[in-house]
Amino acid sequence: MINKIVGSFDEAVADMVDGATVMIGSFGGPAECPSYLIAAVARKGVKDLTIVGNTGGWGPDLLAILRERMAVILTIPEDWYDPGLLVGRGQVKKGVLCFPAAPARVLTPFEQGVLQGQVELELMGQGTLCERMRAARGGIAAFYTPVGVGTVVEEGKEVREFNGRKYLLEHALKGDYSLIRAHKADRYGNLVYRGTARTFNPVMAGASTVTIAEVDEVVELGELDPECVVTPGVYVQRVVVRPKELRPWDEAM
Amino acid sequence: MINKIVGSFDEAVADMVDGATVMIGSFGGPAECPSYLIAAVARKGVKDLTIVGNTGGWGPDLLAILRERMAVILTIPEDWYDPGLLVGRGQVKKGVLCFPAAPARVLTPFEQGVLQGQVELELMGQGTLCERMRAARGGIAAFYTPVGVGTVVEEGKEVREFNGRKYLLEHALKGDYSLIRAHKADRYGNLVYRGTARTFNPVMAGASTVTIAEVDEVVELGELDPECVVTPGVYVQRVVVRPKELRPWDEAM
Amino acid sequence: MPGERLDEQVMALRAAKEFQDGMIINLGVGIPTYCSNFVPPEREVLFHSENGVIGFGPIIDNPDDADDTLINAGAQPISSKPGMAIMDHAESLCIIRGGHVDITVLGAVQVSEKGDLANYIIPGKQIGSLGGGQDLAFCAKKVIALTTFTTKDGDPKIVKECTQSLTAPRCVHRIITDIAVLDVTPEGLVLREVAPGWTAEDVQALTDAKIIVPPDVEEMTLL
Amino acid sequence: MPGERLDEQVMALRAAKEFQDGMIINLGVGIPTYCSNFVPPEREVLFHSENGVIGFGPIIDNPDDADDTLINAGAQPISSKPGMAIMDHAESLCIIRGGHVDITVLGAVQVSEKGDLANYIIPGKQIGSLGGGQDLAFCAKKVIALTTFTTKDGDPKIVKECTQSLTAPRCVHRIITDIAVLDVTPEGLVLREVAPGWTAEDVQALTDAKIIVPPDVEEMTLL
Repeated sequence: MINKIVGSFDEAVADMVDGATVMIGSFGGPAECPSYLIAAVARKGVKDLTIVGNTGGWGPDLLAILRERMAVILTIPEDWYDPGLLVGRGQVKKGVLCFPAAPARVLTPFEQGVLQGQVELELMGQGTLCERMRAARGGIAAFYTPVGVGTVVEEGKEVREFNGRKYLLEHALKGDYSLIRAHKADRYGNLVYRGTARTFNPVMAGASTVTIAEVDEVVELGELDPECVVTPGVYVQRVVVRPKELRPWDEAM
Repeated sequence: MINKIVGSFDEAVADMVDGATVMIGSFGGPAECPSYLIAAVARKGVKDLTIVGNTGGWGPDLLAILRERMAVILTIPEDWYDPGLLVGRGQVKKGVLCFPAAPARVLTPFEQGVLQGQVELELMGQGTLCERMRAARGGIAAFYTPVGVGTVVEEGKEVREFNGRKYLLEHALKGDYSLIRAHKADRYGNLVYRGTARTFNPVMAGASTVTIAEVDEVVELGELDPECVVTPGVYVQRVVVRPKELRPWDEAM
Repeated sequence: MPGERLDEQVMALRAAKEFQDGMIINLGVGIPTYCSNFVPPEREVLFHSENGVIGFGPIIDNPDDADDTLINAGAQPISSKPGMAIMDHAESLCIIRGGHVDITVLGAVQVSEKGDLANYIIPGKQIGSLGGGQDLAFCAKKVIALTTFTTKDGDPKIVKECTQSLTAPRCVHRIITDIAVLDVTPEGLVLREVAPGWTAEDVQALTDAKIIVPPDVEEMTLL
Repeated sequence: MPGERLDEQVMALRAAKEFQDGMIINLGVGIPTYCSNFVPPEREVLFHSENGVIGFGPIIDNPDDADDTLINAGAQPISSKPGMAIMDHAESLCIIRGGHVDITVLGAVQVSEKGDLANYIIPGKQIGSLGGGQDLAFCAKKVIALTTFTTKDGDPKIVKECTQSLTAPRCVHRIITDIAVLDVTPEGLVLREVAPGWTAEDVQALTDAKIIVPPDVEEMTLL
């Protein structure tokens, strides 16, 4: 019998080792962030990770400030643990990111790490990052995109002209783990998302050897409309359900 | 106001000219085939078309035989007009296809055309065809696929090694028209499909300058669940509703 | 004189024994289609069809129950099943090309001792159809060729070198036939099982391909 | 002495006049965000946000009405609207990279007279964020830079050559500022409109970029 539901977040990441490449499906808000999986990686304490995703995260200190400042326009939940938690704890050696720098003069843990020479940055736009992950999921070795020619992104890459326009060769990017956030799952690992919390999550599903989905709810087989399944279970190896009550990141669970 | 609903099939294809590249979203059954759009192209009589899709179709004569033979396992509707209609009428000069040959000793109109030297064939597998169309939709110039190396598909193509495996360079394939079949549409051109009638149809949407959707039904804006829209309207230029009653292909409509 | 040749249903039954719990399986048209009827009951496998569906149920043979919006890659009507998911053709082929299909069972016109597969042109025809079969042959984790050992005319289908145009070179891992099961290995074609009443010599006599016979060849068990 | 500079809301209002009925629009963070408040009422445009939504409604400013599963690329809560569609990030970027966005309005740190855009590193910072902005700058059908003409310190932002690292070379079609509207043309930077009370000479005095002044320069109309 196929049953991808795993009993705990700690169990879900138990086989992660130092040096792993970890895709993290957070965009920039709490709803699309696999917070409890990130917390479990923090607890596990694996080091020298390469993280892949949109941002390097805020980390707990900046999130606390953000929570206060943003309160008038947005309620930020207490259990939003983002990639900055891992960066701040020194677990990350490299980030393949689109949004490493805070859109303000404040410095994120990732920016601090880069400035201190402890963390390496590979910067690219969202289209290229998405396409590189999809290429890994879909068995494409590399592709030519027009985006980045003549900019910092071009460095070290092949430039080639097609129909009079220049393109960069970009390679598939495969991870060891994809940590993603979804709304509902069934035991096959079929997933649906909610609104813009979909974002990078389905793109990372299947782009790593092991894809782990943190979900709000597990439903019976057949409850998900086959027409509306966004990620077929074939791309998902493990599913963990989020706790109903808020839990601190450093508590085993 | 945005309103992509067009009053008739003839109007929908009125600007098609000789020599156009026409993607046709049929897989191999009637439900996924844009039959009335194909009929309208037949009526319009444009010539020297390049058709792109899975099959070159059966054409009316073989479909009549198939309808009779298959009756014990499948009811085939009378108003299934497939790409073979266009091939049989001499409107097609080339096919970019995965399934040009009938899976039996019978010859399709397309096979006959090739054997008589009247029609050119560019053969490739479904993965490569889909990916070439998606590349056109998504602004990718070309990509490397492992499929086809060392076979007839390789001829004339660049072979390149990545991580010890050989890949073929395949180019984006853009059409002038994509004729697709969907279940429901709204006036923005948002589309949903039914079951496996989805197949190539959403892949072709947005891969041509003009995408025309033949649909069962037009619904009010807001009736389609935003989470379940498969093709966002941005990829669709025109929508036409199928007649409730079966209509012969050569009747203006 | 060798034993009887297995019929198509029994060949499919033998192939289905390869399916392990949790596997993603894609069946080619023809004899491979029958495999879905013989999945060992204690195993749950998901069938994938390249036109964009995974986890579907049995093929429907009564047209009154059929819905033309649910068909497999052979255009046969299939049934819905809890846990099924629909996707577009490009995503469906990502599943194949990305190596997410565990086993594909494909028909064959010829298979060489190197594992070359020729199956996209029907013998006697000049034009072939690649469909989704080429993607499967190149990219599935395990490719099983399921075919009679010889043609109806007695010509070998398991051969030293394919004379027909290739679907994919060096792609076949295991060959399941009506008289034997063979593996394609770096050393060559290795005999694993023979049908009841058949010997290694009987099998070798029907092909110019060199068949390696290890000491532990078994009789095909079909239950 | 020139007239007053337009404020951010009025700049956004002017930019929104570019939106034609039926267009797909993507707004960058900062001042461009305000454009959605000024769509001419007789025109229906669809806003696209790279995190995977198209056709959404206004930004929500009351946290009680906000849902964190519906945000724009600037992580601001937005409202649902009939005809809206959700997609994943890869498809959303296909819309951008495939040239399906009619107009993108982006903020700028510098724009050169050749249309080079620098906007991914905040001045004074060493590390920048490309986000989805680079894809938009390279691939939208029309790129509008919406920015004050000078920095708060009075340094020109419309320049002969960018000194900051480029987001995209030669990508900007039109520059809308607090004192003028200019087009990037093969001949160079062409002045199209000036803010009330401003002359072509006033504008030229604030930049080392060469501004071509055709005879038909108009005063910016804001209603």
